[in-house]
Amino acid sequence: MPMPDWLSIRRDKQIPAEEAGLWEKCPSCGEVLYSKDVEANLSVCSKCGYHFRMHAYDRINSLVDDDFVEIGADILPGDPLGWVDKRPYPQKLEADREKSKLSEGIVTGLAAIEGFPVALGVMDFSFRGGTMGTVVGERVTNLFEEARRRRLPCIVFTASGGARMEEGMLALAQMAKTTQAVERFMNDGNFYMSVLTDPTTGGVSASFAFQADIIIAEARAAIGFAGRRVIEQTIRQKLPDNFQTAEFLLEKGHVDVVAPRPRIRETLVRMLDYAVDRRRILSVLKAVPEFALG
Amino acid sequence: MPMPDWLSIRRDKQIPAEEAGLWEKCPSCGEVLYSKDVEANLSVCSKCGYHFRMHAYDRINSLVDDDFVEIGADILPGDPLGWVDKRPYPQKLEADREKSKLSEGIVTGLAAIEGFPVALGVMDFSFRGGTMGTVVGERVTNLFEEARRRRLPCIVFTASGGARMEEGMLALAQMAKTTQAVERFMNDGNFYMSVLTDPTTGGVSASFAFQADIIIAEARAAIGFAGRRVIEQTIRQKLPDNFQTAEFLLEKGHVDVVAPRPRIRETLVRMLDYAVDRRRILSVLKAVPEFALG
Amino acid sequence: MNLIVEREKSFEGLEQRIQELRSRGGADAGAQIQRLESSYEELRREIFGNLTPWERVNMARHPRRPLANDYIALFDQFDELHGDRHFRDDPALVAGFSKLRGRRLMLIAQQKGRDVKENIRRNFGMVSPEGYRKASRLMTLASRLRLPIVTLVDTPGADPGIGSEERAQSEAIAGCLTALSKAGVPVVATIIGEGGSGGALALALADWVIMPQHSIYSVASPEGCASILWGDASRAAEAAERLCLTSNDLERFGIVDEVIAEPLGGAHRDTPAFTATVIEEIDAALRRLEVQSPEQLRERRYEKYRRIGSWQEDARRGIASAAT
Amino acid sequence: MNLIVEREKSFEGLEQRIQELRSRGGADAGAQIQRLESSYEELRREIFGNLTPWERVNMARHPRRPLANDYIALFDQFDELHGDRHFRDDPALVAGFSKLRGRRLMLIAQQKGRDVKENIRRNFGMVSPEGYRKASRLMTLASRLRLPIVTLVDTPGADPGIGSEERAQSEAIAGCLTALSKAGVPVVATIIGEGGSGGALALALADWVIMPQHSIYSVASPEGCASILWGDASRAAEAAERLCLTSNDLERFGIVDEVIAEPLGGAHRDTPAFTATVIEEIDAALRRLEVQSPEQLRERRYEKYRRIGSWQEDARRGIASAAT
Ligand SMILES: [Zn+2]
Ligand SMILES: [Zn+2]
Repeated sequence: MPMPDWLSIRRDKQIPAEEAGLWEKCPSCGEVLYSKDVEANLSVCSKCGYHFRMHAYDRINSLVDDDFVEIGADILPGDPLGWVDKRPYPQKLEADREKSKLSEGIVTGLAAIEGFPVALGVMDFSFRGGTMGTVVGERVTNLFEEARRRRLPCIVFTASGGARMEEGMLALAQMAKTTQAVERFMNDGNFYMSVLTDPTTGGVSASFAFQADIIIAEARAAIGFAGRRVIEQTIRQKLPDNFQTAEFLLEKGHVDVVAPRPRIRETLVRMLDYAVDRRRILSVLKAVPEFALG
Repeated sequence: MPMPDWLSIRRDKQIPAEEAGLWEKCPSCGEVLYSKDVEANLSVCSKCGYHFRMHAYDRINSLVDDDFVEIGADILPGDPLGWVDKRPYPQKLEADREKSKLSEGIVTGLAAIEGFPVALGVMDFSFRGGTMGTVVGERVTNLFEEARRRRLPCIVFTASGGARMEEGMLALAQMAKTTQAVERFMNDGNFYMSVLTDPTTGGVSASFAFQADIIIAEARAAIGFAGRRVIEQTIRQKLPDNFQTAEFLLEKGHVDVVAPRPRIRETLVRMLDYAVDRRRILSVLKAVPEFALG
Repeated sequence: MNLIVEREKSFEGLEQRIQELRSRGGADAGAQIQRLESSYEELRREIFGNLTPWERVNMARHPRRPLANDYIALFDQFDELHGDRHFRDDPALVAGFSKLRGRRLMLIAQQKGRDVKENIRRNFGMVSPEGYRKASRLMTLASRLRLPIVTLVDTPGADPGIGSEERAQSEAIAGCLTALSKAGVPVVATIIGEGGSGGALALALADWVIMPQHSIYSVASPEGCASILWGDASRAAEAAERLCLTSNDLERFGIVDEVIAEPLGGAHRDTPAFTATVIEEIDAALRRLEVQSPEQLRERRYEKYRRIGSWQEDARRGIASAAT
Repeated sequence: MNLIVEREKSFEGLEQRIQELRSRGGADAGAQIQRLESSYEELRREIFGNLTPWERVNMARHPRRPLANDYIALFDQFDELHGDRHFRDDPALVAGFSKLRGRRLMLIAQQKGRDVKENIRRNFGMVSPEGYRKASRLMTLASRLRLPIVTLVDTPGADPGIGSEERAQSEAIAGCLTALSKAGVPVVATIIGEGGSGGALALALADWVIMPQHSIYSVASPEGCASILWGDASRAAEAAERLCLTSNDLERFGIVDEVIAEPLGGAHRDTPAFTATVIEEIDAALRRLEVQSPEQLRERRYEKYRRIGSWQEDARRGIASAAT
C-alpha cells in the first residue's frame, strides 16, 4: 500500500510557506525561529530545546524507513450521544479534521524502523486534544490485534487529554477494550513499547500508556493521571514546576527512559535490537509476504 | 505415625510443675501470673494481652485436630564451618536442644486443622533464635515438596532472627533453596499462608515469610528485614515504639491480617475455607490413603 | 446541598401529619389519612417518577444511599484482606474473601464514609494507587484460587492528590484493568452509587455489570465536564444531561448488562429490601457465569468490550448516529 | 581506614625509589634497580601472597577495587532502564539491556560510588526496596523476552533505613529471589566486591556464580557478626576468620561455581586486564548455559540450591562435620 497522500506531502516538505507561517516564536525562550528550521529540527527549539507538539504524520515520517502502511484509517467517528455543547460534536470533529489534517486522534499502521518491522501508533493532540473516543480505542485495538497476528513488536506514541467526553461512557470503555488487547498481545510473548509525549493523561495514561514492557518518556512531557489543574483545585495550592514532568516521573520510577525528541528514534531502535529476535522477525516476514518492507 | 512423645506430653498437660515454674511475671504489665493459666491461655497475658513466646509443639498442639505427623525430624544439624566463638557450635546446639526440647529451629509435618489437611511448619525462637541454618532450610524445603506432591495447602509460622551465622553462607543459601521450593509449590496452584510471629526478621523474613498468598501477623509481633538495633545504629536515633510491629505493617500494607494469638487458629480455618476446594482435598486424601486424618 | 435531600424535606411535614392522624385515630381520621396519603403518593410519583440525569446524580450521591458496607453485610461472611504489600493499606478500597449462598468469592469494593470522620478516613471513596494495587493483587489471587470476583463500585473518581500522582496512579489503574483482563474466573461488577471515570472502570471490567436504576456511571463528573466545556462548574446539571450517565442510557449502549429498578424515591427508601435484591442479582449472575471455563470467560469478556463503541457501520459510512 | 591501603603506602617509597633510579639511569643503577625490584617483589608476595580473611574483606572494600561501572564499560553496549514503576528509581541498583559479544542480555548490578558524593547518591551500594523491585521487574521482563540475566553483586547489605522497612524490604528481596526462581533463561552472577548477606543473594540465585579471588560473600558483615557474638564490632577480624566468607571456602561449599585469581595485590592493580578476564568468564558461562531449555535451566537451578547445606549424611548420623 502506498504512503497516504498527506504523508507524502509532508515528507517532500512541500507545505506552502504561506500556509505554515514563515516564523514561529518559541513559547519557552521567546526566540523567533524560522518555521522550516523548526520542522527540520523535529519541532524542537534550536535555542532552548523546547519541544513543540508534533504532527502525527511528521512523527511517523521521522521514524519509519520508508513506506508506512496505514491501517484503521477507514474507522471513523460517529456521534453516539448526539452531543451538543457550544457546537454539535460532528461540527467539532469536522473542525478538527480541517485543522489537524487527521481523520481522528491516532494514526496506526505497519512500518519498518531501521529494518525492524513494527506495528506503530501515533496519537496527535491536535485532534480533540488526543482524547480517546471509540475510534482511537478501535484503532489501537486493531493495531495490537494485527501486531499479535503478525507477531510484530508494537510501539505507541501517546498524547492525550484522557477519555473523550463527547462520547461518554463509550469512550471510557475503550480503556477496557485496549487494555485487553494489549494484555493478549503481551501474553503471547510479544514486545510493546510506549512513548509518552506531551501531554499523556487520564484514560490513555491509565490504560495502554502504562502497560508497556518499556516506557519511554519524551523530555519535558507532562504525564500523569489527573490533570494539573484538577489537582491544584483539589489541594488548593500551586504545584511545583517539575511536577508530572517526564524527568519527575523518571526519578519517581514510573518510566524506563527519558529522551529528548531527537534521540527517540535511536532509543527505540536500540530497544528493538535488544528485545526482538531478528531471526523470528525474518520468519514472520516470509510467512506474510504481502507486508512489503521498504 | 503416632504423635511425638513430646507433643503428647504437652497435650496432656503433664509437665511437672517444679520444672515449668509455678508463676511467671508478665514483662509488659508486671502482673504475676499462674503458669498453668498462662499456658491455658495460649501464653497470652490475661491482663494486658502480652504474647509470651510459644513453644513450637504447644503451638502445633493448639492448632491441629488430632495427630501431627512430623516429617523431617531426622534432618539434624552438622557443623560445616567448624564454628567456634565463645563455645563451639555443636555445644551451642546441644545446649539449645536441652533448653528448647527441640532438635532444630522448626518443626514440620502434616496434620488436619478443623478437618482441613495441611502441611504445617512452626519455627521456634528458643532454638538458636529461630535462625535458619541448613536444617531449617532443608525441613522447610521438604515440607513444601511434600505439600506439593500431596497438593495440600501449606502453613508456616515464622519466628526468626535471620540466617544462622554459625553456618555462614550455607545458611544464607537456604533463602534461595526455600524460595525456589515455595515458588514451585505456588506455581502449581497450591495455597500458602504464612503466620509471622515475634520476631520475624532477616533471611526468613526476606524469603518464605513474605512469599505467601496470605500473610497473617500475630498481634504485636516485631517484623522486618533489618533488626531494630541495626537500624538505630545506622540512623543514630531511637525508633518509634510501634515501628516494625504487626500493627505498623498492617497500616503500611505489608500483611493481610493481624490477629491476636487466640484468634489465629480460627483465622487460618476461615482462610482455608475460602481458599481450598474441599472436593479437591477429598480426592487427594483418597489418593494418599496412608495419610490418616484424625 | 443535595437536591434529593431538599425534595425530601418538602415531604416531611406531610409525612408527619399522616403519622399524627394515624396515632390519634378517630372517626373522620380514616378519610383524611386516605386523602393525604393519596396526594402524598401522587406528589412523590410526580417528583421521583421521572428523574432528570442531574437528579439522578444527586440520588447517586444521597447521604443515605446504601454504601458498600450495606451490601457487604448481606454476604454470608466477609474476611477483609489488607495492603498492597509495598506501601500502604488504602481504607477507600475494601477487599477480602467472602461467601454468598455458600459460594466462595473475592469481594472488592470502594467504600465511602457515612459521616465526615469516616469520609476523611475513606477519602470519600477516592482510591489511591495502593488501593488499586491491593485490588489487582487480590484479583490475581482470586484467579489463582479459582474464586469469582465481585466488585462494588462507588467513587467520585480515583484520588487526584499529589501523593497518588507521585506513586503512579495511572500505572495502578492500568494494573487493575490488566488483572481483570487476565482473570480466568467470573467477574461481576455492580455500580452501587457513583461510577466516576477511570477510577470506577478499574473495578468494572467485568463479565456482567449491574447498575441500580439511579446510580450513575460517567466518563467525567458533571462538574468537571461543565468546567471544561463552559469554564463553569455550576452548569453541572446541563453537563449531566449530555453525558448519558444514567442506567437506561448505559444499558442501551451495552456498557451495563442489567439495570435494577429502585423503590420510588431511591434505594435508600428501603435499603434492606433493595440491597437484598441486588445481592440476589449478583448471585444469579455468578450462577450463570460459573459454568464457563476460564478460557470461555476470558474470550467472551474480550469480545464483550471488543464490540463497545459507535464506529462500526455508522462510522464507516461516515454517518454520525447512536450505536445500538 | 582500609588495611590494604595502609599496606600499599608502605610500598610507595620503594616504588618511587625504583622509578627515580630508572629515570636517572647510569652504570650502577641497573644492579640497584634489580636488587630493589627483587626485594619489592618478595615483600609484595609475602604480604599479598596469602591474605587472611580480614585482609580479603579489606581488599573487597578497597577504594580502588573495580566497581560495577568498570565491568559494565566492557560490555558491547548498555542501555540503562529505570524505576520500579511505583515509587522511585534507586541509583544503588543499575540495570538495563546490554550486549556481550553480540549476545543480547539483561544486566543488573549493584553500584557503589567512587567518591563520597557518588557514594551518597548510590547509598554505598545498599539497595532499597525500589531497587530490588526494579531488579525483579527486569528479571521478569528478561525471562519474557528470553534474554539471559547477568548480575554484578557488590553491596555491604540491603539498605537498613526506616524508609526501606516502611516499604517492605523483606518483600522486595523475596520478590527478587522469586523472579530468579521463575526465570526460564540463564542467570550468571558475579560477586565483584562485597557480597553482603540477603541483599547480595537477592541478585545471586544463579545457574553460575563467579567470584574473584578476593571478593567476599557472607551471611553477615564481620562487624555485625562480631557485635552479635562479643558485643564488640572491633573484633571484626576474628569474625571474618570464622564466617568462611572467602572465595576458596565458598567454592568448597558449592556456593560459588568459579573463582577467578586476582593479580598479586588485588584486582585494582590491573583493573583493565582483570575486569576483561571476568567478562570473558561471564561470556563463557553464558555460552555453556544458553543451549539449555527454559525447563532444564529451572530444573538444574532448583537442584543446585536443593543440594546446598550440611545436614545430609553427616547430620543424619548426628555427626558434626563440614560438607563437601
Ligand atoms: Zn526556545
Ligand atoms: Zn501483662
